[in-house]
Amino acid sequence: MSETMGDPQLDTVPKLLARNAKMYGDSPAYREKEFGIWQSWTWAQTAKEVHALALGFLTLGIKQGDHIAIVGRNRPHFYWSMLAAQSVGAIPVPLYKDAVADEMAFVLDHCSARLVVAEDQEQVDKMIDVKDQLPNLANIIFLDPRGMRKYDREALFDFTDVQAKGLAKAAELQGELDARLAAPNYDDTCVMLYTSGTTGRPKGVVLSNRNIIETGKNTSEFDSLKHTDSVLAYLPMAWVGDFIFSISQAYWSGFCVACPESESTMQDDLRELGPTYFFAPPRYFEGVLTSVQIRMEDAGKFKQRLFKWGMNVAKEVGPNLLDGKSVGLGDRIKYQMAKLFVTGPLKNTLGLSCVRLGYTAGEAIGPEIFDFYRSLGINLKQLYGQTEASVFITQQPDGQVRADTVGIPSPGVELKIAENGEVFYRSSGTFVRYHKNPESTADTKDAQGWVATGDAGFIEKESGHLRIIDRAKDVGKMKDGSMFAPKFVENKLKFFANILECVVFGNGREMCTAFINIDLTAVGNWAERNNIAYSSYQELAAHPEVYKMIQSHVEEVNASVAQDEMLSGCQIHRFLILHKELDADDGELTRTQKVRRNIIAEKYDDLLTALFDGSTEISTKTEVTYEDGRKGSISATLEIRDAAVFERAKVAA
Amino acid sequence: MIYREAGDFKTSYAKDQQTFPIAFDRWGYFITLAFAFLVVPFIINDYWINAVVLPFLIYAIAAIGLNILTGYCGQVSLGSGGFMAVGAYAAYKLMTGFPDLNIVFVIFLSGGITALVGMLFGLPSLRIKGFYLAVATLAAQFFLVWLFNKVPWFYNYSASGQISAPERSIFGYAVTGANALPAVSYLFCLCFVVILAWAARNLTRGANGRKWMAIRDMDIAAEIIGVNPLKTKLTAFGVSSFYIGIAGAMLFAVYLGAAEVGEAFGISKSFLILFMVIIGGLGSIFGSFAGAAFMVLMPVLLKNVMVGQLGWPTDLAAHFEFVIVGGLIVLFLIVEPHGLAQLWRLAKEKLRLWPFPH
Amino acid sequence: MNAIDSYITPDGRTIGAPVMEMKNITLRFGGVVAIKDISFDIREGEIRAIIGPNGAGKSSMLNVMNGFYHPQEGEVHFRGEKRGPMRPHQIAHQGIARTFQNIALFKGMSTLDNIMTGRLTHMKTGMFSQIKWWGAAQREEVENRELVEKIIDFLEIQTIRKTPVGRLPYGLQKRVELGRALAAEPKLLLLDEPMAGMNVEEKEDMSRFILDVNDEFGTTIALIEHDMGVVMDIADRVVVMDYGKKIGDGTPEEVRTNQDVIDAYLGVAHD
Amino acid sequence: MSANFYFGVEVFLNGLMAGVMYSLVALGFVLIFKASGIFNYAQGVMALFAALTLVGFQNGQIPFAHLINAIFGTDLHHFGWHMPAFLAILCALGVMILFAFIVERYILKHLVNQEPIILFMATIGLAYFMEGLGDLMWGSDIKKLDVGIPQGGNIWLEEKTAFLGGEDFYGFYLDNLDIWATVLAAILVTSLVLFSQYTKTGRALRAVADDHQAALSVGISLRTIWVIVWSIAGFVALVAGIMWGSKSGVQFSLSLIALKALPVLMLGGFTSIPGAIIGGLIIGVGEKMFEFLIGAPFLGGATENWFAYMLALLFLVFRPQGLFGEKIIERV
Repeated sequence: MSETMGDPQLDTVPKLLARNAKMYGDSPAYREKEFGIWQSWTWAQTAKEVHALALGFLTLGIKQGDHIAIVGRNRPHFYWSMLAAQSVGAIPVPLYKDAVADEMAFVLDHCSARLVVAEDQEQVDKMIDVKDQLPNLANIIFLDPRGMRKYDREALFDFTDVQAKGLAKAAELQGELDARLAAPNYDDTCVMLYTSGTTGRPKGVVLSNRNIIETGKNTSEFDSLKHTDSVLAYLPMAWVGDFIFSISQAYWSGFCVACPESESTMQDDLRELGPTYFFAPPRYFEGVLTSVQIRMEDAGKFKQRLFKWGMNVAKEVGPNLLDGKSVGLGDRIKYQMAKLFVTGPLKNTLGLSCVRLGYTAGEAIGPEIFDFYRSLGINLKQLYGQTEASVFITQQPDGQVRADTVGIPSPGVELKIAENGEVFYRSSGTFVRYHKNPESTADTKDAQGWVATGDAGFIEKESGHLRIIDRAKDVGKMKDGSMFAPKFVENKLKFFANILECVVFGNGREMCTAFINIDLTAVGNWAERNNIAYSSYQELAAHPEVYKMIQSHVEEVNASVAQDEMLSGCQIHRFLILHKELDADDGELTRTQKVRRNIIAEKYDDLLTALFDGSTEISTKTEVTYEDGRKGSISATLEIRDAAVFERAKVAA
Repeated sequence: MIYREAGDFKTSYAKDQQTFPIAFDRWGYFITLAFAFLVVPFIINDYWINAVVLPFLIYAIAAIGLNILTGYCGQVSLGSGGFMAVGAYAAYKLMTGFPDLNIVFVIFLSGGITALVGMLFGLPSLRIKGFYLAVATLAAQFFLVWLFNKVPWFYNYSASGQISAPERSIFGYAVTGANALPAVSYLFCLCFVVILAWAARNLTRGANGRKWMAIRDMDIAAEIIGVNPLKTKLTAFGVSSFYIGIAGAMLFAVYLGAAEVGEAFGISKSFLILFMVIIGGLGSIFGSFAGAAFMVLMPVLLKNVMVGQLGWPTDLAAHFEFVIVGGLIVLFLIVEPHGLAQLWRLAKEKLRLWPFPH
Repeated sequence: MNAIDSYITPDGRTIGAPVMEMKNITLRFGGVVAIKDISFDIREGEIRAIIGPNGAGKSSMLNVMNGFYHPQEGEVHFRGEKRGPMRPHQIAHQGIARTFQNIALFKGMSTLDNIMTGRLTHMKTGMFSQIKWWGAAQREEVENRELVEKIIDFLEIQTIRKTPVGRLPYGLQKRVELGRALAAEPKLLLLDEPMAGMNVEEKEDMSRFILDVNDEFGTTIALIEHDMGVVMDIADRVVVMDYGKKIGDGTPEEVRTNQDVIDAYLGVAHD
Repeated sequence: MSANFYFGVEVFLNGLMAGVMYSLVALGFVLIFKASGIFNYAQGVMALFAALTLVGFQNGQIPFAHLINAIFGTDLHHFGWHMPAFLAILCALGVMILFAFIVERYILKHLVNQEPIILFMATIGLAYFMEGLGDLMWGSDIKKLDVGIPQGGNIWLEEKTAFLGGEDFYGFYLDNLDIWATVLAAILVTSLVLFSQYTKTGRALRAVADDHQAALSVGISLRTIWVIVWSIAGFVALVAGIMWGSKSGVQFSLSLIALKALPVLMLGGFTSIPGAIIGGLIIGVGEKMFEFLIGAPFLGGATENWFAYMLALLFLVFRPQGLFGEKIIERV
């Protein structure tokens, strides 16, 4: 791997900021929907804000190498805080804002943060709760003073006050700041991000300037991102993706990062803003598609027919046009009609009409969902990545977009597949180390810089695209020795709008079984239309009609799994519908909504045994945590169903 | 369906508060204006101008005026006819009294005079409300008509008791009198309509308009939050009468050319304007235009159909017109009490949400 | 009259000199006596509650305070000056804003416009600059909009900004009305049964807002309520009325232990 | 005493008689307003319509004759029979009651709990509709109406009073028709008052205005009540129509008596029955006297057109709740 020295002018993010302030001074760098309009900041203004804040940090006595934690929803001020931190040689550490106090305590303690920039009273209170466990935590800065009049201000500062204080001291501190801006080199730390590991405590992934800037450079060029582009930053700031899209790429190509007014208004804000570059996890696209279907069901006959027609035309023609294949004149006309009456307005109401580049990643996306957006004319592509790689491992080039692959290696990335099927990579984005955790650093990254993804997959001969089967450690053997890849089956199940989440078990057993979570919106709507009364998720989940529907889905999946000679053993023989939704607050999902199958297996041990011992129903009692942190428990009696399984596809002799 | 709003976002309150926040509407508006100014004058013929376009423009002004009073400030008035008469007679006296006075000033002055009269009759509105006020405005109607009938000074002692507009011109083009070219009088009216509509929009979009609407929606609460009821109502009466007066002046000077107060500005006129406002939509400038267009076009169509096509005697057609107008009013109030403007709004909402029903 | 001294509340806010003093107010409707010789004061920065059973004359008292009713006897002093004969709208200009027991929003307008009406006492541009709009009028509009948006943000009603208030649920309407009153940046804010007809959560929200208003903007607040519970938690001092007479006045603790008050609330027969 | 004084008295008497008619029409308004909160602008046109219908029946006209002729080129006009007055009146009454049903069924039912102003507008629309319909059915030419009420000056009264006021005074000239009208109107007014005061239905009528429950409690549905009041209003209109019609022929101007009644209502209050009566008399006398004393001599006459309104207006400015309305205490 080439140890290039970065351009000394552009080897840190603050330097990129300086460049943008010069090159794109008057074009927007940040927008935020606040007070009813889109407040905007140009690159020049951003540079000023960051400069003031950096000086402010100096007045608080931040040293080089200190860690500065950032807790809150996506807001320009927090991105500035990260830049300001880097400007004074400190290391920004964005945290998940909905983490509970002790989760935060762990992280803050682990990185021994000196300073926390928090959003509002809610976050500040968390900090205050755990402050005494954190000797290093000196100060807290907050954005929204609401309700904190009576708080002790000695270690608690208002964001704007800090900036003001900094500017006031500008004269004596400027020299220091310049020195710190000049100091860092290409391989110094740029940011530290905590991975919500699917098992155990989160790990702090240290990413260097090289990682971030090379990645920003390569990928921006790969998709030719420009400073005229814009993106809506709505995904957790602690997640590497947001850092790459909203800092690395944004600063490299100088495009505009816009923040929604609040989580609840994201959809409306998206519609108003109409970004040109959009990332969302498959969950999001599923959710939107479901809501589209639900809303269309209330439409009049004519509209419904028109909609069907338009979508069909789009399905036939749209993808080909996107992939630049040749399309007949008649089809083109039909497509334009469909665009005028259906797809155009639909895209518009979804806020996607300006999107020229869309990415999804994190999990497999259902083919029909993927095709739906492609046929709308949205250039939606898949990428495969992880925090340790500064996101990008593989991505799909225009014209080679498919639902079932994750594309070719990103620029500057090498791939290799171990004999057990695990995917390894090596790239300029490869992380430096896990913070204070040399051993796990060692067993993830070997001496040559190869990193284990923990995923099993293979590279297609003809196309050179990577295909992911499952988490490597989850891939196991069944009693009869055939391959067991739960994720593979779970994904197929989750492609049904009615199924929100599911967990398949069967490693080392003679058959596969599954827990299933229904999607309350989709199934609830279905229940309304078939006037099935229900008062709670639990009641709906237990309804025989629902069971019937889910069973049909399961059997469909079994049929398709049966076709795959490698994995046909993974058909689901027995399943049950869980009485509660799997929830990150109960530790069943990661903060990025990935299932923690081991934890679930332990927690629902009784259900699991019931699934395998052939009993037809099982009563159980479960701990739950509510938003406000209170604990409670729900008990239920769950029905267990057998699903039809199919002949293994004979390999033609 | 036709709307593409994604990316059409607002970065300042000025932009957020503009009259047509949606780019698509904005363009529609500009195109309409351009069409009205640059195309219509060359394609339109005398029949259309006299039968439809001029009355439409002039009544639109009157409707805006009444809408300001009734739709925005909630004070029902049945005296519009009388106030139009004031405008007309003021214009007549000014034109005959000061032959050199530019017609534009004449018309604005007539509006001003009407405004004063309107405020005078608006005074009782502080004490009397609702129907009582509505009926009280009839007093203005009858008194004014009687006044212009009985006091010869107003019609310069002419034997017929009629008033007729002498010729006046701007930039050498006659806009009143016999030699006025239809296209010219059209453009003349159009300018007034555009300016006045724009002014009305500005008066109703900000502090001033909110005072009116506060009085309309709940006068007591309005007073308690600091709105001076008398002042507010009087401004409403004043502005409203100003518009109606101008409409009256133009109806007489530009459109009719000669008028007799009884039949030109009788109570039926008051109702006509009121119908326009109701059918068009209370509290909407667009509604005023829609209502005016509706009430002007419908009789023309009916006449064309019944007399022109079916060859019925005109009196029969006239009776039918009454039946249909009356019927439509009732129907409208039952189906959509908020008038065409509301229908328009709903349609627009549908288009913006397309393909979704809601 | 000890107009100079000030006191400190348990939670450490300084309460200043009286903003409003009611002196021997008596109000009659025809023969009916609604208020009988009542005196009390409201001090800078405090939350002052007037409580009493239904029909005690609380609303009438509020109406006297904001000049909607004119008492036959007694004086109202506001910020040190005796109030002469004034119309309610003049009093609003002096800096007294209020909300209403049964919501008095302007049904035909959006949330934003309703709150903007609260700014009317501060908006000065004349009719002609209004007609011109560009320039003074627009500038004024924007300046006031900025302030109103802060209030909208404060009351957490961003999502209903452009909704006609008629369509809003009761609780939200109450909030919008509070917003309208706040927009006037009043020296004295009168709340007429702010929690009437609310469920428990809504009551909690509303009390939080009232406390925050007093805390953030240092607004002096006088509120009337018929159920004691909520008031006792948020009020600094309480006046208790019954049958048009003042039967108690003091801190919640003092009032709670006052025998007359207890009787009034237990409905002991009046002689 | 000078003759002028007696002329004045004569004018006064005429004023009183006109006033009674006003009260009658005003009563029609008040009943509907109290019962349904509707300000029925169509009242006057109803009178016109009723009169037209009456004449139509009497002369055996064919309804819509013109229309039919216009469409089918036929030449129909009359059935060729004459109907006795009382029968014609009954038929006309029937039509008005039918009309009441139609109004309730097709208009009011759909407009319940709309703002008053909307309902008011609706009745204006209704007025236009009926005016057109009446003309369509019976033609718009001025018709003579004679239901056998004696006309012309009352000789007896004239002779008996001739001795007053010296040689240039020939005694009071009062038209028999007016006298009859006054008597009938007076009877009708009293009976209406009695009806609304002393019958269950009547009380219900007065109740609904302020409280629908009250009405229902008497066991009468709101819709029935509406039909009833509109029928009554129709009846009142018919009587008024007969009087005015017999006097000055059945023609459009007849519908203007509604406009006469409005100031009466402002004066008396929209909801007060005695108000309507007293108001009517005041206006009747007032406008006649004003015309006699000031209008004709100094203002060029025809002051009746507006005097009533001005009077009412000035009056209201000083007493907004009208003659008999009680003082409004505004609450918030």
